[in-house]
Amino acid sequence: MKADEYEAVRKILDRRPTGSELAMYSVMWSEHCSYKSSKVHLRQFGEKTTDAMKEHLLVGIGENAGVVDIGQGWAVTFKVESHNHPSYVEPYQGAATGVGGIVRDIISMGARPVAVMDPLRFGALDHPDTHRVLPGIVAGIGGYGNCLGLPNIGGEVSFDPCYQGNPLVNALAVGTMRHEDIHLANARGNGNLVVLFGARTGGDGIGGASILASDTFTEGGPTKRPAVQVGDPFAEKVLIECCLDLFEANVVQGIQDLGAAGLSCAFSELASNGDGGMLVHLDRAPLRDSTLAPEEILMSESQERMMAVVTPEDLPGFLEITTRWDVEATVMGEVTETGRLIVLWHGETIVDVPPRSVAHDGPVYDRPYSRPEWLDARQADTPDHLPKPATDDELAALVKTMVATPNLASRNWITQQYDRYVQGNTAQAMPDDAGVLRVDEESGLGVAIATDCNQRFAALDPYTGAQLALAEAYRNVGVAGGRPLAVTDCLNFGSPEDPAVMWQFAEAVRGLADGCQQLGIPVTGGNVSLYNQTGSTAIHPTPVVGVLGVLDDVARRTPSGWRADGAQLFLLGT
Amino acid sequence: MRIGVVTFPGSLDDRDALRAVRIAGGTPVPLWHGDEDIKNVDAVVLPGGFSYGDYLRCGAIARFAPVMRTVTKLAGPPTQTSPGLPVLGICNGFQVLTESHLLPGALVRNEKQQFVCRDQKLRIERTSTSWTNGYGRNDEIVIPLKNGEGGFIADEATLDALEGEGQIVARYLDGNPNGSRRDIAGISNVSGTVVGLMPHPEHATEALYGPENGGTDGLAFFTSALQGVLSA
Amino acid sequence: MGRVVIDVMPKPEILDPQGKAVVGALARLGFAEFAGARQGKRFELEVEGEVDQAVLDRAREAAQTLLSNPVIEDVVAVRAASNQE
Amino acid sequence: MGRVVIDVMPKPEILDPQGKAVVGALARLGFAEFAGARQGKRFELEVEGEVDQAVLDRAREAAQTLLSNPVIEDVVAVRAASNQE
Ligand SMILES: Nc1ncnc2c1ncn2[C@@H]1O[C@H](COP(=O)(O)OP(=O)(O)O)[C@@H](O)[C@H]1O
Repeated sequence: MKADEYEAVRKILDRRPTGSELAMYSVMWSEHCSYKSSKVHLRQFGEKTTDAMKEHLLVGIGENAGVVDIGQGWAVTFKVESHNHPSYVEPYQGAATGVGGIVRDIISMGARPVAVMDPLRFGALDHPDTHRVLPGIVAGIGGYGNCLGLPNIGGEVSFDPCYQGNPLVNALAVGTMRHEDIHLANARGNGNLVVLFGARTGGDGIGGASILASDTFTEGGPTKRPAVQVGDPFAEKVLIECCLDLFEANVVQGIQDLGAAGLSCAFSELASNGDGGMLVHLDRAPLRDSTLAPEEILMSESQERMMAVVTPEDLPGFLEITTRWDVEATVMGEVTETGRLIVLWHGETIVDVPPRSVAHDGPVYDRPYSRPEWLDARQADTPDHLPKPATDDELAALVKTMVATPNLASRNWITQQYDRYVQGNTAQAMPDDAGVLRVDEESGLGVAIATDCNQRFAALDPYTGAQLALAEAYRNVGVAGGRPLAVTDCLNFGSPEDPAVMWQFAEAVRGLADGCQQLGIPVTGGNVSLYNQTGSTAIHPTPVVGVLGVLDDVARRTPSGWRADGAQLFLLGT
Repeated sequence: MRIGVVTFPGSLDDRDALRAVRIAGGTPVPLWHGDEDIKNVDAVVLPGGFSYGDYLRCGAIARFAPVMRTVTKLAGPPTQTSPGLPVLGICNGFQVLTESHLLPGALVRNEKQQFVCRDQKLRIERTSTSWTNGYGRNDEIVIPLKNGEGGFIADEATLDALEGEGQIVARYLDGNPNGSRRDIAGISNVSGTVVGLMPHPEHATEALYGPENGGTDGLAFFTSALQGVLSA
Repeated sequence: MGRVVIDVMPKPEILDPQGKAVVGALARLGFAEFAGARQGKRFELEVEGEVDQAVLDRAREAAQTLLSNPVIEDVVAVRAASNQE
Repeated sequence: MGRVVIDVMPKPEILDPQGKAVVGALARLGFAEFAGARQGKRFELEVEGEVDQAVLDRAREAAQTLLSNPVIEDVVAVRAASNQE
């Protein structure tokens, strides 16, 4: 935490923050959780969304994931998120827990997760670092997603040296629900109970918030903290089924997944989205490691946990369901009207803050940005000077060369490690342009989803590049037979402290927001991943865009490729 | 005909198997791993998935579930009064059956050490089972295969016995996907009531949602069970 | 608190695809001197108090019923963990 | 012919879902006295000739580069197999 941020905390509290308060503010005000560098630009997604564009929007930006009305009483939620850095450190587990995290966002909306997709970027295929990370990342996405029973219906793989040392692992999840099943992350109703359920809390993911490493924890000297998190997909699968039973029994008032910033995030977001007060006993949290200090418990990012707000009358019913699924559940405290988030540790108050100040009123930076001078040279470097094939043989040779390049070759080695059949609703997956899923078995109502981004276009011109990504995903949904309805995006960029990168970011957001306005479909949620760079070299701007469309009957979807001999080929467009 | 489908914690294809039973014209009955009561069903499907995460060995923990006590008892060798409960174990269900010793051998990690999902061609070699009597002998079908630990192994004597007794129900064609001994995709007990199969017939019961060139090739596993007879 | 170590290995006569993969990978990394490899499992179980014969007997029972599959695996050791472990 | 045994265990501070599943299953089977369990790997590598220090050094190298993932696992033993093993 920076000095001025610390001062801001002091001002909010009008005193010195406690160690636990400092822990909460520092993780919640991190770039990852507070979007402090990107917020000023992301606002355009809301501002440029007209009422007409909101027609199908049931839940917009600001919740765990957006929700779209697809008709007949059905709703779909979808969102893409990054897990880039953890996947570089430990490819298998990093990618696996990336899938786990985005799936919990989908559950927390009240939906049954029904599919995943995985846009990936790697360095050059023949680079040793790619050999280290690629197999593990693919195995991790497959290992976790397959074990959850989620068909993998698409994604992207692209190789470019700019990703050496910075592979991108973006994971998209989709869920379906009836309109009345939509749940939100808020803690309402004085006296309602705050229940933590799922896996036990361990020391995972604490290293991220380094401020605390030195001073606060010296006495008693806890112990080694894990460098990486290991996912437990079985625990998550059980958690999914358990949550669906809880929703069906109607015993959940509000619900939040635990992801980045763990309990700090869940407490403060639930409280600030609700009536504004909460009192919890942190010492009640079931631990995997009994040496954890309260600060660590607040910051732990242990996977496979959820938090629900439950009325006292519903608690027995709630616990009956968690017991049936063998899921541990603990009443941590209750919703209050005090307007304060109060955390007790063995009876002693260790946190007493206005929850909004933690969850929503973090710092906002309007970082300087400017168009980099080198861009002119890059744009001037057109392909015109490259030799063109002059003869048929040269053309044939060129085609052969091209189909064998990593960026065009078959993705089968990867996609055959993913289950695309589970759940029995996949009408289209790899290698089609868009994944197509049946949502309603009776009517055949379904959705098509595509994710796209050509980072080389974005590197040449981030504004147009972002629009091209949107247009490509939109077309891919369209050609599959879907009517595009909504957009999610994962904005992968270098350091926001570099004005050139910040300019790329600003331009890409502006391009995407303008493009959405022209196409008339809203951004419903997404994720920003910054600091993807090695030394001073940033990755190409990589605004991955996912578009979701609806098909009234998936039987009428259009696969890619031709099926019958003698078909005629038409080229449409310009 | 009432066909039960067991849900273990970590089962994935349970809902698909229930759907396949319904499409075949049977009455699907969900069964719960924690109940010994199997609700008077006429046959049981142990579905695919990762029961208990498959962390120890695939199917090893599920084998001890209360529901398996009943299934193991009823599916055991035929007696004067009962021909034995028909049981189909698909993928993880096959693993549960070998762990329960209702079928011989075991399933181990794929030779290439990777999960594999693909449309798999099979030859149906035994049709005198509760689950394959609707196929013709040596019928070739395409159904999805998706497993990480699908390599069937047993010692040579057991493999020879399986061949000798005609207990090999299906073999892989056009390439062995997982290193299974003798290309074995599925086996049965001697009487043909209990069948274990690595690939997934329940994912090839509706034209739009199965393999591109297979369509509904898997449906006959479920219609076979409804016949309730073993045509030799 | 005591700890029991249980070692489970694939039976020698059973093909061990993981072991095979390990040999292949070792050879590619230049460890060609290891001509054969087998991969099994090692469990550590914790008990309150000391690891006496009764505990070891129970652990052996657990090893044989749950922790190994006798069709393809052998329980090769059930023993108290030594202090260094 | 000699044999080297290599034991690899998940680091104590790392979540071990396998061990968790094993404890749960043990408890359901009535082995409640085993309150904790961790599941690791045991490798046996074969070499021509004797297992001397040089072989053990190479085996340790293999253990650390290929047979374990140092981010989440520890190599807890590298030793010559005893005769009974
Ligand atoms: N690139 C983006 N485009 C659109 N919405 C975004 C983007 N990044 C973040 N958001 C939205 O901002 C909101 C705040 O994100 P939040 O849910 O706190 O993130 P996380 O799920 O990573 O904790 C979410 O609704 C999210 O969908």
